[in-house]
Amino acid sequence: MEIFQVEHARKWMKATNERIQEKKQELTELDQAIGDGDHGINMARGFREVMTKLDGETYQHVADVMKDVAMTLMSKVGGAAGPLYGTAFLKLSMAFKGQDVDYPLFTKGMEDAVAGVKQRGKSEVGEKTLVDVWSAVLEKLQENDHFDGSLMLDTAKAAMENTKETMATKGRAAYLKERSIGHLDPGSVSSFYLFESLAGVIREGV
Amino acid sequence: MEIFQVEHARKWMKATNERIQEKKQELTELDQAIGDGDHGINMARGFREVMTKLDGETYQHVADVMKDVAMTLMSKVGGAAGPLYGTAFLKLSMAFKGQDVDYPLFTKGMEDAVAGVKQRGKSEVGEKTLVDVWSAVLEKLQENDHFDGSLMLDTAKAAMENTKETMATKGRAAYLKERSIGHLDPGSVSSFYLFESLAGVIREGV
Amino acid sequence: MKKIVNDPERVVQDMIQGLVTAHPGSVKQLPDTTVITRKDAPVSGKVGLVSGGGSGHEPAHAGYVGKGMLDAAVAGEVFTSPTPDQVLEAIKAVDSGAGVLLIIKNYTGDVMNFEMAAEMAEAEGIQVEKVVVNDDVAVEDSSFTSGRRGIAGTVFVHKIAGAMAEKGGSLQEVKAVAEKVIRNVRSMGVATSPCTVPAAGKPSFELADDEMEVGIGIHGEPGIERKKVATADEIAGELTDKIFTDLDFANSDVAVMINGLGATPEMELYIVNGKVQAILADQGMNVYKTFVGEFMTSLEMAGCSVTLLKLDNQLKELLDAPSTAPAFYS
Amino acid sequence: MKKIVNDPERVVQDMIQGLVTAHPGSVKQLPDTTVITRKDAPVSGKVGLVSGGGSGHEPAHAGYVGKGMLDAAVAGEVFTSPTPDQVLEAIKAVDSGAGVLLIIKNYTGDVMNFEMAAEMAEAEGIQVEKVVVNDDVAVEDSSFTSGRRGIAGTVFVHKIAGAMAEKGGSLQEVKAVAEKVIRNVRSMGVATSPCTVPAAGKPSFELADDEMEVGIGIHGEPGIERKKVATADEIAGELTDKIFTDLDFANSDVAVMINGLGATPEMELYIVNGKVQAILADQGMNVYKTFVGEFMTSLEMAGCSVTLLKLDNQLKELLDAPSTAPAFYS
Ligand SMILES: Nc1ncnc2c1ncn2[C@@H]1O[C@H](COP(=O)(O)OP(=O)(O)O)[C@@H](O)[C@H]1O
Ligand SMILES: Nc1ncnc2c1ncn2[C@@H]1O[C@H](COP(=O)(O)OP(=O)(O)O)[C@@H](O)[C@H]1O
Ligand SMILES: [Mg+2]
Ligand SMILES: [Mg+2]
Ligand SMILES: [Mg+2]
Ligand SMILES: [Mg+2]
Repeated sequence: MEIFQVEHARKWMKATNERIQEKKQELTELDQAIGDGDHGINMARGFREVMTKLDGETYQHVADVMKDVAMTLMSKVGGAAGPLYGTAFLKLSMAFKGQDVDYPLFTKGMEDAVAGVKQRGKSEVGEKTLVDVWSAVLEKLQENDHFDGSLMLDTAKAAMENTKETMATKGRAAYLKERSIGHLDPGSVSSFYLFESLAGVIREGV
Repeated sequence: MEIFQVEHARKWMKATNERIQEKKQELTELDQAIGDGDHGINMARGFREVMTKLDGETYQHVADVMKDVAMTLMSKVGGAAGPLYGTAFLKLSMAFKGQDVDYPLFTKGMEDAVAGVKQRGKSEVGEKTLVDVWSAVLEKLQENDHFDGSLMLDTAKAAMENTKETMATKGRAAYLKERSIGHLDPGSVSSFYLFESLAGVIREGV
Repeated sequence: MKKIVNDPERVVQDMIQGLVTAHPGSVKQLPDTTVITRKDAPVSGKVGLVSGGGSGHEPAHAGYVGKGMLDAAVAGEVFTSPTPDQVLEAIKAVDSGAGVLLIIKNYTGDVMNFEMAAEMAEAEGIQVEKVVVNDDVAVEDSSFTSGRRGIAGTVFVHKIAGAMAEKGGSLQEVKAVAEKVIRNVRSMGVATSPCTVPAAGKPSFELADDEMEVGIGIHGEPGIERKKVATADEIAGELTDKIFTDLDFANSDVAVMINGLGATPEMELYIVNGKVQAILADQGMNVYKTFVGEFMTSLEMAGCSVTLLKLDNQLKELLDAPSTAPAFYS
Repeated sequence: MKKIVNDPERVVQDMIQGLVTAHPGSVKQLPDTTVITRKDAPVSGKVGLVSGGGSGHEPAHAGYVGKGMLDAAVAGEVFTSPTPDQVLEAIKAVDSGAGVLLIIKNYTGDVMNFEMAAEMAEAEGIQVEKVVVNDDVAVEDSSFTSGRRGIAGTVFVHKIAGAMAEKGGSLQEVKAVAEKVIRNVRSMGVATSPCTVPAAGKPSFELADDEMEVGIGIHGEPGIERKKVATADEIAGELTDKIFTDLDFANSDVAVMINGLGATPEMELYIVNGKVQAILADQGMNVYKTFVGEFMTSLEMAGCSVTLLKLDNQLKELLDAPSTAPAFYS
């Protein structure tokens, strides 16, 4: 893949939605363990709405897809995940605006997205939140110079799994302090599905 | 036994209290099945108070014992059982007043007691209430001419067991209609313990 | 079932203590009794209103003691009618010479204990009248049985008779309006989980994971029919159907009460209310006022009851009259 | 856990429908939103008060919409903060030009969604201020984390800020008094059973038959410590101890709130209150007013929280001011 196109964006969202619907209960159970048990429900509702939205529209630019994804997630997910995912996609949309999305631009978009999420959530890497997964993926994108699906998948997976061993200091799991150790962070798991889906799109190429 | 004396009355109440305390949970469970699950608790509270009361008093006449039993049950049991048992003992006390309690007087007291309970509860024999046990015991007393512990025990037992097969038309179990069949009436079971205890006192003689 | 209590045998005393200290300005406990009265009882010249029953139905009955509602509430042990001596104390404490009305829920125990108290009070020269509330249409009203039970509709009797007494009605007038409410109020409930009497320590009945008990009483006594749990809409339909079969509400102005039995989230009560309102509108009834919340509970039982009261102008005015009772502010 | 609902995915919509039809004279729903406002919103010249959060805490937050309290409540999905577009609609609906105060409970999601709405509203030229309630002493207040949670104490913020707005306070004045309440209010809770998010269908956590969860949140999130169930007196002692460690209430006038989490019988809340009052009296505090009931619930969770608010003359006056909100009549 050279250019990340509208069709790629659609496939990305479609694959993500399928994964999220399939894993709705798993995400909810993870959130029950160290949060309030709504993460799967929220993400499933949000991505179902994303699909409805995208299916009814035609797009010229990836930026426009990202914008609709952002707005839909923002207004349908709620909780902590809604504004965070919403902000991420809004930043991608703003970075991509009116342009073809080549590797450097995609990476730039991800930089803005991660910065936006960190700012919105007042959070940093290592706090056992989805920032851990997004940051790890970004870092590899910055180190590399071309789309690499397998690398993205492995990176996201490792970062997601790593949240199990850390103690939460942000989000609802933070209230549990030491008791949060030993559980995966639900937002990191949903983010993993997002990047796993993107990795699939990248590997399939155009 | 020729004359039912103060010591007999005390032993009767002591034995009854022991049985009721022992069977508290059984009575409550019976009441849970077709009532509201408080009969054992109420009776246990009432007879515990009866013992406290009697232990602190000296009596000349059986009537005075019966009166204290009546007043204590009336003010400590509550629910349906409180006024019914209270009325029964009050009627016994009134019938016995100032006299030695021989067999005919005891029977007369029981006649008044049963009439009083029926009137208070607006109930008749066959409605699956404690009236069934009291009436059966009374009937045998009327047919006989001397205290007979074994007869009393058998009579009370049969009447109590018979409530299992009847349908309730009074008391809380009446709401269950057909569904009340197949369960013993809790008030009849507590009444059985009362007469079982009395039968024991009679058999032991003075 | 876990309970936040100290001693299962002392829950009523402890509760009364907590209640009186919560509302020290408006209610008081009669020393050495389980009677709660208005702080200013007896109110000179006013008919006294006394209600009560077993505990476990909170906020009933003490929550309805206040200006414009009850003068006294007598608390029995959990689900056990209070004893005559306690009721008598309440009567004596609220009688100002204008007489006392007893509002009794129709249970054998309650009726007997309150009646005995009334007899004693009359023997002491106090004028006493009584009304017996029997709004639960789940149970057939038959002359061969003790008749229908009194449940959440009782709260409307407290409110309306209380308003009548407050505005100076005579004992007969207060009794008459209480009886009018009783003639015009109907209720029915459903439970999805049982409750546990603290001193009993185990649930009053068992329900499978997919069952509900229709026509449930408020004492953990089993209902009249056990069936598969239904949706909120179906439950609203079944309860109102049963009520309409018993009393014709067509074209009436009605007050609605959606009462939670203890453990049901208010969210669910509102969902039931949504459907009840739709049904009433469909049938051309006009909802004058709606009450959603916990009014007559059954410890931590899950479930709800629906109460409908047919209103005329007099009842509307009395329903709207001010009340300062902690559990029925209007 | 059985639920009396129609469709687990539609509980919030159904609830709002039932709520609006229950109180048609005092509140309305903004079309196509989950926002409930005062019927007379925007109130000319008055600062608008908007609160809200996930659903499942009923009567919070819509039950506090009324004269003297909130102008609007925004309902999210169960335990999920509402989205910025919904909050924005609420802000726009209640702004009369005098500005709007957002009362937010301190959860990452709530803070982010309300902040985004505030940014959007400001972009549209509306003056918006916000306060974040964080009364739960169970959770440490650390600058490295998102800080303490907001729980039942929020209701006092609604009440007092609402009274200030009603009597004509400016946006800054209303915000200042809300912040004063936040500085002076502390809470802590305990749960004896979990709750079930309707769409999740299974309990949020599990507790053994003899366990309780101390420092429970109001979203079914686990508490801070699990231990053997204690007596009501011990629980009252532990919760107030933790509160006193966080804020010195010695010699203060205080308002007390004993809040049921959903399934706890009111009887138990009063039992807890009895001990709390005794403890406060022991420590020389003066209880000005007590509230016992369900104010900030967690679906059908069993348990309770204790909230203490230190009062000065201003706060007393505002606490006593009239409110017509269905869940906080005073
Ligand atoms: N301050 C934060 N910064 C970044 N991510 C966060 C923050 N707070 C929470 N999250 C992420 O959000 C996830 C929880 O999302 P969700 O359950 O939808 O929201 P809520 O906690 O409001 O119920 C967490 O697993 C975590 O990854
Ligand atoms: N009307 C009645 N007449 C005679 N006995 C009755 C009547 N109603 C109830 N009982 C008796 O009382 C018993 C129940 O007592 P109890 O459980 O203490 O009272 P409650 O039903 O008020 O909870 C029944 O089992 C029955 O024997
Ligand atoms: Mg969550
Ligand atoms: Mg009983
Ligand atoms: Mg009983
Ligand atoms: Mg949430």
